[in-house]
Amino acid sequence: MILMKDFVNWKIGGEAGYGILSVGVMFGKFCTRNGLFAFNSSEFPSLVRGGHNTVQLIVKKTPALSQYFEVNLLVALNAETIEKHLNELSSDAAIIFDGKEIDIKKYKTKKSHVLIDIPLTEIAVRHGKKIMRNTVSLGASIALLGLEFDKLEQLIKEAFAGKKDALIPINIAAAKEGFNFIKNRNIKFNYQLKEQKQKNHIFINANDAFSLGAVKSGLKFVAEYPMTPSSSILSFMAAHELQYDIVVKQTEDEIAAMNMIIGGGFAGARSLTATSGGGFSLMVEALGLAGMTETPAVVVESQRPGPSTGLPTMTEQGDLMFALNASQGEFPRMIIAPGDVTEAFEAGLNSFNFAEKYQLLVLVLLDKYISEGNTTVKEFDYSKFKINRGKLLTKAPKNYLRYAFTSDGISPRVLPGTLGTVYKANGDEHNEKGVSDESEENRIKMMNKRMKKLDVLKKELPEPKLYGDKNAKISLIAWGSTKGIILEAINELQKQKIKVNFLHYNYVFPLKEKKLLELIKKSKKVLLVENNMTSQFGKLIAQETGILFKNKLLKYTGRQFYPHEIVNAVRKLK
Amino acid sequence: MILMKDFVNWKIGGEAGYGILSVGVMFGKFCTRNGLFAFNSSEFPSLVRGGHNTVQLIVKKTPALSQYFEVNLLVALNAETIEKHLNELSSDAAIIFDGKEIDIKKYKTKKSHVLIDIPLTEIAVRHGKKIMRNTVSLGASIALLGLEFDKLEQLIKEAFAGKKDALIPINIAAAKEGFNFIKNRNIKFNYQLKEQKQKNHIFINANDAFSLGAVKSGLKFVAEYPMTPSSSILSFMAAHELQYDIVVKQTEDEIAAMNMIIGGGFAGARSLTATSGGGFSLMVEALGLAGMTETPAVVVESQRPGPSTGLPTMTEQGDLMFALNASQGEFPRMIIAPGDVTEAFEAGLNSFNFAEKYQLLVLVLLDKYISEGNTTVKEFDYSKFKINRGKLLTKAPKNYLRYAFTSDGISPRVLPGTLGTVYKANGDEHNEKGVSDESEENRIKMMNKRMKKLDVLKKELPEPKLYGDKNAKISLIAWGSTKGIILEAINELQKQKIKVNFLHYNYVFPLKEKKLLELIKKSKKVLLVENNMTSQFGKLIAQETGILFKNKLLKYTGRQFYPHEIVNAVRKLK
Amino acid sequence: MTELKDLNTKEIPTWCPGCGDFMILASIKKAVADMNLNPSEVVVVSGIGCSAGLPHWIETYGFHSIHGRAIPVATGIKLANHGLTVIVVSGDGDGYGIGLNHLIHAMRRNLDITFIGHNNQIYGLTLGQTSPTSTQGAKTVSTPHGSIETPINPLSLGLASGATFVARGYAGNTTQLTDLIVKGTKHRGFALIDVFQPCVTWNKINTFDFFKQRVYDLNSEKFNTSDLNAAFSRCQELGERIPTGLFYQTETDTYSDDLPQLKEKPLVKQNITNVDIKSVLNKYK
Amino acid sequence: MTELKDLNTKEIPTWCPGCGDFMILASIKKAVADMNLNPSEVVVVSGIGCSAGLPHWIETYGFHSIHGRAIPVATGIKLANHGLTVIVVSGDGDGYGIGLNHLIHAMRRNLDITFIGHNNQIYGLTLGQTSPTSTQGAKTVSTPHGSIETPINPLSLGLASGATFVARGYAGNTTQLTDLIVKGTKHRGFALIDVFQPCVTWNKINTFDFFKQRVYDLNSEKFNTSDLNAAFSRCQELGERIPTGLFYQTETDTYSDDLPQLKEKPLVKQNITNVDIKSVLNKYK
Ligand SMILES: Cc1ncc(C[n+]2csc(CCOP(=O)(O)OP(=O)(O)O)c2C)c(N)n1
Ligand SMILES: Cc1ncc(C[n+]2csc(CCOP(=O)(O)OP(=O)(O)O)c2C)c(N)n1
Ligand code: SF4
Ligand code: SF4
Ligand SMILES: [Mg+2]
Ligand SMILES: [Mg+2]
Repeated sequence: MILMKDFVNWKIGGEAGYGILSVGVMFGKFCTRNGLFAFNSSEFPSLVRGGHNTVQLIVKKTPALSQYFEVNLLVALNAETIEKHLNELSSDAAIIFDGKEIDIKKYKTKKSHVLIDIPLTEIAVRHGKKIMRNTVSLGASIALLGLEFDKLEQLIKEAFAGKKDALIPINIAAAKEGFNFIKNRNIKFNYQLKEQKQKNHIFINANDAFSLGAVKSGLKFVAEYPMTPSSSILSFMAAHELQYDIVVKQTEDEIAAMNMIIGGGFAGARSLTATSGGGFSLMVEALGLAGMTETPAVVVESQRPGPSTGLPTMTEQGDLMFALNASQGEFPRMIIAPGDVTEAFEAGLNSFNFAEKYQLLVLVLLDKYISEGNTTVKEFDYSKFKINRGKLLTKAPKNYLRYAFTSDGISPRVLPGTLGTVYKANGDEHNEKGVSDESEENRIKMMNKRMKKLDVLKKELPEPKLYGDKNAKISLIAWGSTKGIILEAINELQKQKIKVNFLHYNYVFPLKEKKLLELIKKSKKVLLVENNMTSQFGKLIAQETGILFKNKLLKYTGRQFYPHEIVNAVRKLK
Repeated sequence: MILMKDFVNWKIGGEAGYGILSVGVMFGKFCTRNGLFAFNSSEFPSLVRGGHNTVQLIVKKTPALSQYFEVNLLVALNAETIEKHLNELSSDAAIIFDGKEIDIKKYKTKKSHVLIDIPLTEIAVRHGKKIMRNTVSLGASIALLGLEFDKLEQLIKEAFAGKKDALIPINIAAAKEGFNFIKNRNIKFNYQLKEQKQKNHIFINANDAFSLGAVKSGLKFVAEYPMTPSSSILSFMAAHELQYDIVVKQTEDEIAAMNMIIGGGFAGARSLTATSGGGFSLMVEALGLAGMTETPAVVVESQRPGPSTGLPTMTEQGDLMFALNASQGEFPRMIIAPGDVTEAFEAGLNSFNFAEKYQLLVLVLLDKYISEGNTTVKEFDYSKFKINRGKLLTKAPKNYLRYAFTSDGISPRVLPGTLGTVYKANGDEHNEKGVSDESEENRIKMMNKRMKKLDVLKKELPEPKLYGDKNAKISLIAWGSTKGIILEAINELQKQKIKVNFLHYNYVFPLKEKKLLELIKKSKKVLLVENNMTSQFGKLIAQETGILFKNKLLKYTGRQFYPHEIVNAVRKLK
Repeated sequence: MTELKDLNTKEIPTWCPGCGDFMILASIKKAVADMNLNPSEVVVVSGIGCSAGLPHWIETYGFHSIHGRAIPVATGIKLANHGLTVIVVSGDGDGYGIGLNHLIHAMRRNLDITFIGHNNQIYGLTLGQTSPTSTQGAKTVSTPHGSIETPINPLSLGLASGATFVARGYAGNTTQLTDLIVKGTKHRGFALIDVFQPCVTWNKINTFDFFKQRVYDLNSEKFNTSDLNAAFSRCQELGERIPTGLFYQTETDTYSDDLPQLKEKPLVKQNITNVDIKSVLNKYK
Repeated sequence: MTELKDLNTKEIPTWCPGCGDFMILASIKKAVADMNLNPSEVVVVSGIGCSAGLPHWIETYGFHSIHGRAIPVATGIKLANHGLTVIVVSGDGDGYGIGLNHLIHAMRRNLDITFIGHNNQIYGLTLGQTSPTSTQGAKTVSTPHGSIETPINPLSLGLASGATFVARGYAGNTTQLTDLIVKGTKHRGFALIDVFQPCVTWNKINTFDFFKQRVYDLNSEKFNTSDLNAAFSRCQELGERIPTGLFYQTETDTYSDDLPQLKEKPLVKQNITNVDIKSVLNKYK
């Protein structure tokens, strides 16, 4: 008896310029509208066209939290796709390909594989252009998976509405032909999806989620220099600049971007820049200026594998220690590393509150995997969100001192333009007035004042979240984007009757260590999981607690983990 | 009975532009030629003229390893000097001042103080210019201390020889008059110095010592942008560029400087840049380029207190964690933090060997305190020094691969211009040939190859040096420039019959931990001493060993420790 | 009425006695008073250098930033609140060396900012190294055998970069300088004002005497300040006679003019509570 | 004899089909072959961008560095070994955006380096953002409502910065371009060669067609390439007719010429064993 499966891991491969990324997103949206959960991830080299590109989409009835290794439905737009990914196929997987272009016999497919030869190119060209093969194969895919066509038609309409209206009918026709091609044949495929009830979900990636949160929280100024994988924040903002009256400035470099948002923050506009490691390197000096002048600033750093240009379109969690220690001298900063798109939205929402309340630098660490990995999630809830600008005064008190010593280290702030007073923001060590002061007494007080803010902030922050079985004897520790992968792994382990729990850090610095210490005491085995080579979060924990991890699962191939890698590592622990 | 003392802590204070720094160096040289040991330190605000400047010089028969707090002879060129430093005076200290300008009665001097009213200005102006007060007071000082005049005459001749010949006789006359002024009065002063036998000592600071070492080791190219307290490396090199055929390039910024030395190192010239924290911030991106292309490069970072511009003319050990983690991604680097001028010379000598042998980035962390603190030391011994360029080939083997995988991670290198082959240096992840390669297999191998070099290097490095009583139950741990201060403190503690030992790290990263672990096991009390707020070396140790220090002595006033602060902290430990 | 004395600070400048920076400070104060600007609506932004201390000594808002970055900081301020008058003071190392890229891009953006370049042809604060504008052959602590580079000409770079107001002042002529600062500040768009500023401590070539013998007022003759090519040709005149004054001015939209986001009010005055993201969120459904 | 085929690499360019970069690569190869340079004595240095991939596809030494920093890397190489021929390839973002400061300072230094600016008026590799040379009004992913900045004019900046060789090529005319690269490389000093390079993927304004209709060869008329002011005025001609060719050339000492340290041999050829530091050490006694 064949067990029908109510999920699928779909993968499409071909050259860049084949419209692979866009079809992946469209499929994900399609699934979302069908009440299903989708998660997509992509892999492509650093080229504008050509090279080998793939997009993967896992679709399920329950929340899809990460990429999966085993592929169930492969759409091969070129032969390379089959060559490279044959080994990833489940034994009952299907391959959609164009027999006129790919000689399938050359590859060691299994008998159990479902080989579906469709004249993708012929259909695409007949309706329009070769690039439309992606639409044809999408139509075929949904038919194979047992889903209805109507929502796809609607999506195509929306995708091309406006400037590209002419593309609508031909794409619908092409998709429909792909759809019918399958429907007309009675193909047995083990993976069958069904429309589900839950609606009102969205399909979104962390860059867009963060951006939306930031807009909601009153962002007014964005200065950014493009850099993969952060660039879509720039284009998101540019696309919405008039709708929300945000000034979006593409700068001459990242030095300018960072210094501009310091100017913007000083003047009182909620200001943002976003970049990746290379650009962040150029912002380093200005980070200290924000620290010294206590100017609120929010910086997104979406990580990609270094050193240097490294693997510019791949993913890594390799910049934590860098972000933590960037810039000369010592000053407080906050680091948030959202684990999924919802936490990314919340980071967008809350970063500016933190930055203004504590008058400090907030660094948001994303990485390519979540910056570009779209996920189906519940619509974001921001009903309780309130703007908190901290000690921002609209009038200057008498004898106003911008850097007044206070018990919490936070000094009331007025903005330039406020009448009746003036003050200086100053990158040199300064007194309460902002005037340069080199005395030992003032130095200590000012250092203590600035650092004090970190203690206060730490108290306000929530402890990291514990997932899984509280009493499990195996604990996983991780931060940022590995969250969903580990959660999926825990599900799998549960099926295998292995109890684990998982402590995930979204707020990374200042480090809340209470729950961690408790957990480590209780657990028999602890596994640290990081997508880097030198276990950077492990180092941070060691600094703060003295704990060294015996067991570490580290991956530094430029790719994120798959859940099965976590599962295997945990099984080996036992 | 009055105990005569065979040392002195001399201090001169006045406004910038009063020739205070130069007279301090002249006095130090003078003492050195007298077979004595001197150590000088200075404190001045970030101004070109004006402000309150001081220079201190401790002179002893035995090696003078650090600044001291208690002042025995104060030369006050203005009233502020007395006001600010009265509290530092020993009860039997002398004050040299000009009664026509300073009303000494306004200050609470002690009866036991020796007040010496000399018409400094009148004498100076009579012989030349007011600025020559410094020379007059120097003449007076040496007379008071019981030293002979002749060596000073010689020094004045040398100082002005060449372009400023005319200044020689008038300065000698002025100094002589200051000298005679004291000689002609029978002033009792407890601090009396005597010429000693040992000769052939030099009086030098760490910037110059490093520079000399670098020149000796075949430095050919310097690209630097001026920044206090590293700028004197630039001027040293510029002054000697023709003598040693070194190309010295003042660049448009530090980004250019760092990238230029990468070009220079790639082409085969031993290349150097030097900066302080702010400039280092701008080099961050290029550090990773050096790492990824495995280009030898040596960077001096002379620390000053941050964040941002901070206290630009003061001192701090605040950039260790920054240096350790600067730039995106993960790659090997080496950090040396010389503890004194001799170690600075050795760093200059050896950095280029390390950089070329391991084809990596060598960071040398100095700070203002030693960069500008001149010390009397034995002439440097470089008799055993040999240039080691590592696996540098003059001819390309057949099928040459620049980034060939090897057991030690180091690939044989040919320079551009070598006939019969070509290759690419590449900041993208690349294969053995240097060509961009994004595969997982290559990525892991290349990351492992590069990191492997760190293991090999670590084996070659010496363990940190242990000073003091091996079996003491109290141990001090420190790195870099606190060395001499702690050694002086140990001497003092010994006198007080308190046994301590001291583990000093000159080679800071990769961290050698064997001796540290042994020591910590043996000692009852361990004190970590750092000139920063957040115990950065403590963090590094925690990362590598899990050890957290219960006892830390941290100073972050922008000034270095005095030995008595260490002594007090140790006594409190007991 | 803003009076000169309203602009005095408690702190006094720490420049060397006789430094040209004093005259530039005086001219800026005079200009601010002459224009009757409210000191609380003026922000003076600087980088690092002797010149960069200036914001401390004028009683307006100030931002003493980092080396070479005064312009991007000022740009952020101006974009966030274009109601403020934003003046950048910078040195020749700060503005024409490490920060030159920002200057050039600021000029082509034509944001309404006044840039005053304290051009002493030396690195003052770091004790006398060569600068991008140092004369060829200048012996400095970093070029003891003489500088071998062609100096930067800030004016010709300004003209080449699309600056809409290009002028040169001289610290020794505060009347002219004040006038240029007033004109530049009133100019709608970016004003580049390069100022010869003798450094009495380190620069023994380009002294007050040096300039006194050479400078003349370009605008005292019939010079057409709307002719770009003439201005370019004229600003190369750097020998025995050196022109000062306004070289070029043209009117065009400022950067802020072109931003519909700023039509109604400055960013900082906009209401940020209750931003409605519903419609955008719906696009992800 | 260096032949064209000697310069082919095993790897093939990954540019989009039809990209102007192919023609620039072909022209550089042709120029290297025409000058009969030994490929092992040539270093091609790039930053980051589509254009920056070029060193991978010419069989010489190469350095693929970081965004905007090709010039300082090349400067280090040239100073360390001025026997090498050093060619920099750069994009309009790389060279005229983030790296512009280095370019300007390199020009005034007049080091003997050839700079080839792949000017596609767009950020290619990062998928189509505006660039410093984008036409005003250009709609890009980062300026969906049209760019509002005056574009950079690399030639006028070159002339204002003291460049000694200023030229403009067009990827569609490889004969002229090859000739300019040969001339620029033979020129003793810094050669700025800006090249119109249509990006067929992102730039729908400045296409091959666009240029075909507009470009003409300045040197086919009697243009005086030693007249700085004429060159400045001419390079503003960017409307219906756009001049290409050599705009300006002048001979002066190169940076290396002025360094006595390099008279005998390049730094890398000098003996570094047995450096005698005794005499300097003695000064500290
Ligand atoms: C990134 C960085 N590099 C170097 C310095 C050191 N520094 C301080 S001022 C200065 C140059 C000053 O020259 P200039 O800009 O001409 O100003 P001036 O002092 O002559 O007015 C330098 C290099 C610094 N503060 N920051
Ligand atoms: C410091 C830094 N910032 C940003 C990037 C991302 N980036 C890569 S190429 C590029 C711009 C490419 O444009 P251009 O220089 O015009 O080259 P083209 O691709 O058009 O040839 C950018 C911004 C980077 N690699 N490094
Ligand atoms: S060093 Fe020169 S520029 Fe600086 S304050 Fe003194 S005179 Fe003025
Ligand atoms: S994106 Fe443009 S510049 Fe880049 S390779 Fe494609 S056509 Fe060429
Ligand atoms: Mg200057
Ligand atoms: Mg481009």
